[in-house]
Amino acid sequence: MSNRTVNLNVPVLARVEGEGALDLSIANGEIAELRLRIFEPPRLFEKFLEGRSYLEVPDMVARICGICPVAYQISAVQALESVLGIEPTPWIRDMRRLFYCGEWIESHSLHIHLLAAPDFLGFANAIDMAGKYPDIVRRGLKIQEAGNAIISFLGGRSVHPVGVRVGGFWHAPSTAAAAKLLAELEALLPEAEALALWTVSLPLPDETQDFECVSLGHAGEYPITRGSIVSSRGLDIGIAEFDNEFQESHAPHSTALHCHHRGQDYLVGPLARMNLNLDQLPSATRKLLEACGMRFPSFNLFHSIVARALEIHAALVEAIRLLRSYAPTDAPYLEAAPRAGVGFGASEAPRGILWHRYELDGSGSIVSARIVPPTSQNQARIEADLRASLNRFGLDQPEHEIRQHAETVIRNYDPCISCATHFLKLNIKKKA
Amino acid sequence: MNSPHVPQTARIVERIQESDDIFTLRLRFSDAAVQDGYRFAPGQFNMVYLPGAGEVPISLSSDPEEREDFAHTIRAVGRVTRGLAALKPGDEIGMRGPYGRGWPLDEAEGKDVFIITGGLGCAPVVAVIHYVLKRRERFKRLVILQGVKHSHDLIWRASYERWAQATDTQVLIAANSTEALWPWHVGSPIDLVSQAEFDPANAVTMICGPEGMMVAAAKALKARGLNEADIHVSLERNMQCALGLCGHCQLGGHFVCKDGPVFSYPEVKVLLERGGL
Amino acid sequence: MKAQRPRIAVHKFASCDGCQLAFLNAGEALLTLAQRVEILHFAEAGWLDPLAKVDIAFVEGSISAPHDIERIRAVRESAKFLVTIGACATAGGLQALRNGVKEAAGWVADIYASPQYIESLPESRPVSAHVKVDLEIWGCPVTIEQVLGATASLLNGVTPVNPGEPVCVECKRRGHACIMVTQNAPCMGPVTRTGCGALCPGVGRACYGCFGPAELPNAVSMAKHFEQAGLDKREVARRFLFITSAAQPFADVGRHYKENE
Amino acid sequence: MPASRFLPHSALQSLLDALTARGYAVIAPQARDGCIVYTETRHADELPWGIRLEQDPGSSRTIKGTHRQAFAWANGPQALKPLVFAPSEPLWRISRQADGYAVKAAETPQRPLAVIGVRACDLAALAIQDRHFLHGPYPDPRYGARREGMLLVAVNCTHPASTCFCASTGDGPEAKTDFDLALTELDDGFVIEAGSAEGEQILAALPLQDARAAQVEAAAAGIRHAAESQTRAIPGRNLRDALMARLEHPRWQEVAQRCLACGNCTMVCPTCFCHAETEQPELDGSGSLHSREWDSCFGERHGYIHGKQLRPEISQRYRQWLTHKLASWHDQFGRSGCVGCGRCIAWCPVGIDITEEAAALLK
Ligand SMILES: Cc1cc2nc3c(=O)[nH]c(=O)nc-3n(C[C@H](O)[C@H](O)[C@H](O)COP(=O)(O)OP(=O)(O)OC[C@H]3O[C@@H](n4cnc5c(N)ncnc54)[C@H](O)[C@@H]3O)c2cc1C
Ligand code: SF4
Ligand code: SF4
Ligand code: SF4
Repeated sequence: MSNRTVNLNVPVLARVEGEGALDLSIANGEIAELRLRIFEPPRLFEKFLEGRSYLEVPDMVARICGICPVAYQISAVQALESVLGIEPTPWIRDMRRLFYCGEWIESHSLHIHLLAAPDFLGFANAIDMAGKYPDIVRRGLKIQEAGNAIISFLGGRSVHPVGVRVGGFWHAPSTAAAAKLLAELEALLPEAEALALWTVSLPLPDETQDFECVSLGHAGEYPITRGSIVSSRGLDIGIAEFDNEFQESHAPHSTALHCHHRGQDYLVGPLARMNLNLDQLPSATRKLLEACGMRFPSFNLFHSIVARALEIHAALVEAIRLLRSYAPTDAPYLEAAPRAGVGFGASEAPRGILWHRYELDGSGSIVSARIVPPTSQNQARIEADLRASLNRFGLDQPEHEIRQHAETVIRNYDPCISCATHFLKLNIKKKA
Repeated sequence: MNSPHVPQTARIVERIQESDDIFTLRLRFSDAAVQDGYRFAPGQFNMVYLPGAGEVPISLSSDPEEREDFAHTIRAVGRVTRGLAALKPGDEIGMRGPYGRGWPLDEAEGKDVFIITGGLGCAPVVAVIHYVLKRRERFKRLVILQGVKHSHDLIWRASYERWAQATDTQVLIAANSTEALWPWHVGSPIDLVSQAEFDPANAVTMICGPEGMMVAAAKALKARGLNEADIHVSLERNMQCALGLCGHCQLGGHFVCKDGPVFSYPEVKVLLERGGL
Repeated sequence: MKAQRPRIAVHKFASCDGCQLAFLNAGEALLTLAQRVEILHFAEAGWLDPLAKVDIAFVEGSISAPHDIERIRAVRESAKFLVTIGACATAGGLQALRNGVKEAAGWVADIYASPQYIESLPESRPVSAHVKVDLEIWGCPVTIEQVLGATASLLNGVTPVNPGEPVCVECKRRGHACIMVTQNAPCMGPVTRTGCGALCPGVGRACYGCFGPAELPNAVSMAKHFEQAGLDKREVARRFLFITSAAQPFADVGRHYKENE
Repeated sequence: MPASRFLPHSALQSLLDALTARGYAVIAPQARDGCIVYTETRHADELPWGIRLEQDPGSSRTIKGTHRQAFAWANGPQALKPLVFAPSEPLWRISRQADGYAVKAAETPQRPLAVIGVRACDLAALAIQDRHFLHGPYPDPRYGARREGMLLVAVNCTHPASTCFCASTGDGPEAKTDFDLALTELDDGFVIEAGSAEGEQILAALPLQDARAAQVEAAAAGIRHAAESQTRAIPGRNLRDALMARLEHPRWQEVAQRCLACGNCTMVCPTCFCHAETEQPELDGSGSLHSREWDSCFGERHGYIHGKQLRPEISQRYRQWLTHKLASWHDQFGRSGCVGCGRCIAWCPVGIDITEEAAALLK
């Protein structure tokens, strides 16, 4: 092993959402410093929320992230409804699940095809990849579009949808629109199956590590819009207890906060969900999983891409089920008089648990808001993974290969930096 | 068949750069039958269509009796006209027309013709100058009065100098500000109306330029004893359809595209004097 | 042949990434675009060459950190035609809600354990506050049609159109019931720029102005009307100070109501 | 004069069926989203039975009435205009060829429509639009295609809104010409008459009763009452000279303080015809689509010429709207452009009232 010194600096990480950088220095054959540096300027969302009406929250928090606005809206409305004492009707619950399925399909397909797969097949980007695999990329874009179509069905548009409100949806789409969407989705199901099988065929690195998986869990359904917080190490708590178990801290090199579970890094996102909720997958997806010949739980992070593809399939199956029984309602939302209180909301964003807490005053104004996005939960895990995988990969490898491998590891988590860099209101003692 | 509703394709046969931003396109309809049947009068216009950009109203600038082709003289000012400026001979564009009411050239026969233009090279009136010069025997005196903001805005300067030499022709040019060695008037073109040599009892005036200038010119002409009905102006309004349907070119009760663009002054006097309509 | 294709770049500043999705969500059109142009920089999609000379640079995000200023100047220098996409780049975005707020200066320092590492300007400003912009596409987010439509025009050698008509006109074309008239809802449609397809009235809710001010917005009359419709001054201020709070006509009226509550 | 006939409410479906049988798509009013919309309708029970409309400047509310009539309201935001003059439609597509371009006109769908519930004001407006789109030097083929097959079932207005003033413009509340069938609604059905040969043929297919004298009188009284109960009026049938003499009136500035320049008044006006054309190039460079869409004199395109906005101020745009509608319309069409439907009053978000503005200007 050489004793060379390598200072690797990736100033802008490509194919991730938002702006992050990687600083890595290797001295005497060891990693001396490794930082996933998130330098997107903070956008101070929680502060802006203060003093606004609870009705404005869904439109505001959507703007934290263009890739998973649905997750922000659903976690927020849940938290606010719990303060107001609104219990969503089955129609509203079903439509939220449908809406959310759209975001999973869109975000996962975008990640698989436009961000991650080029790594495994040796391309710099999806357009180059389309040169050799046009049908694969086309299929991916089509699936992504279908996800967007589901979101638009209820939300009017797929980025910052306008259809959601605290208490439900602003309107119930027509039966005709539902029928049209259903036909599109049904035609896509075989494509989603083929996609899952294709991800299994990719040359994924073999890299098993030991870590805790955390996700929501809900009896009787694969967790999307709700659930308690469960983990592969036996955790099972209500979402209001999040702070008892998880701690956020500010790493100086980052505008995002890091979140630990009792001092340890942990994983959220598709692989964690899949590992923890296998028995809740729709039966068609379980069959597909068998056909894939893959075994979950898996602690090889690179299996995330397979988990994503399986979740696309599961979400499609769910969306089809919900649309088959779709009927418009006269009461797409419920209203309640504002009252003071604190509420929590958590849902499974495509990248993992998205946790919200709001305090309202008696007039329905936001007193304080706190949002913990999946990326800050995964950030410690990414750094730990990088250390382990780079050591295993070989620190004496050529610099560009180390860099490529490091980026592949990071991208595999689908970190969303836009999500990570909003303002988090914390009581942190400043170091003198 | 030439439909007023759908463009015909026409091919550029020649492109002439007249000044920095003014160019002439000579065009021929791609369909020979359409070209054969195409008739227009000076002062009429086409909707010139740059595919992918849109249509703009542009006057015909060629002689109506040249049947092989027709021409537009265009100033590149915005989206469509800049796009048109980039075209080369051989390129095809779309064309609908001709539309509107042209200059009263029949009425002008046997009379003095007084042409007043303001602003940068008003193509439709230049076409009339050519028309009259080519048929000199049918008209009496020709007076050309051109006003520009700055002397370097005067295009076709050589032409004006040449026209000034022609018999029974008077050329009067004014610029508000000038470079050195400007042989003509410094100031407003309206000042020069008093110097024009024509017979107010037997003359037709054609004016094209900014609306304020046209109003001022009409006043000065009346002061010279010209009958208002012998003053004709060409107006400009936004035009989307040129068929009198889209409503954008309305001025009072007129649709400039079909009732004009050439109006006799009494028809529009009140509206022009008011402004902001 | 390849060298003749127009070159484009997509840059990102402070934003949610949602406007870049106009490209990434475009489906088949993304592949079409990639055939017609050469993409030189688009970090999220895998191209990294931020200083490359390009024909068209698309810019998402507002200028809100010190290093952004240098970067946007470099983008301007490298691009023949600079297009801002979205409310952040065009009007400072939602994050411009911190502009002009006295306490905002302390927010970062109060909360981050190591604020010295957080680089942030006191105000979030549009790209046009720092460099010349050739075309501003409004919207939060911009639509695929807007961005690819403008791109198609530019590839055709023509400046894109940039409609400034109010949402109302499109709302009526689509035959939606006006919720201001039928429900007394505080709809921003009359003073908001079109482009979204009148989405909010289409789902029965008031427009919240995410496409920014229309061409000739009478924000003063709109605000007075909201008051008559029962909103208090704070609520009126919040209608204008939301997604495009830094756009002048909205900022003026919004601040006026905020200060006079 | 043929004896009046009566169509009981219970037999209204037979009218829809008769129209469908003759190949028409039936358009009728329905109560939706808090207003009345004209939309494809198969069953008579989809009509706004028992619904009333309360309209005031800037306000329109549907309310459940105590009666059981289907047409006990005045009008919704749109009626005939979008059916003949499409809010947006393609005109042609141009495609790039090996050596130039080929242009192809867009097809106009030609599905004959039968519209039930046309008001007298809307018939008057349709006559104006017909004249504009069909009787000028360049008849519009798209409007023409939609208009040609259209069958009009008028319903005389018996429940005008507070915003209505058709009596003062002379256009309502009774439909006098240009309809195929005309109905006047009573508590249990309609007095019905035909206005065309086709209308007669349809009548022959319906299970009609002879109208009793009392029914005929009640129908006439309903219409009379509708005229008498109107509280608004336009101050004169021809305001051309009066308004053109007041182009500098301070009222233009005053109304501009309130007017949002939103264009709603022009969009709902059944006689406004302005439209703009747009061009959408294909991304792959293969060609381009040329379309048209409703536009308004309150919009920026209307008064734009290169480098200049002819009407940069809201006061000038409002003046264009009002003077066109009430003054220069007389030059173009020999009558006022206002048929008294009151839509621009109800659907103006800030409730600007054309009758009030006209009166103020005349002062
Ligand atoms: C009857 C008539 C005859 C004309 N003849 C000539 C001529 O011979 N030569 C010449 O150079 N110019 C002429 N013009 C002016 C010419 O039409 C405008 O310069 C041109 O429309 C500008 O279009 P643009 O897209 O380049 O400009 P932009 O400023 O980018 O305009 C955008 C759009 O606005 C509309 N528009 C802008 N200006 C005008 C205008 N003046 N009239 C109507 N619509 C407008 C068009 O739809 C145009 O595409 C004439 C105008 C009229 C009304
Ligand atoms: S807020 Fe207004 S501009 Fe934005 S989507 Fe809604 S209607 Fe459109
Ligand atoms: S000019 Fe205005 S008032 Fe007249 S038809 Fe056009 S939109 Fe209507
Ligand atoms: S009068 Fe009313 S409806 Fe018309 S533009 Fe003004 S505010 Fe809008």
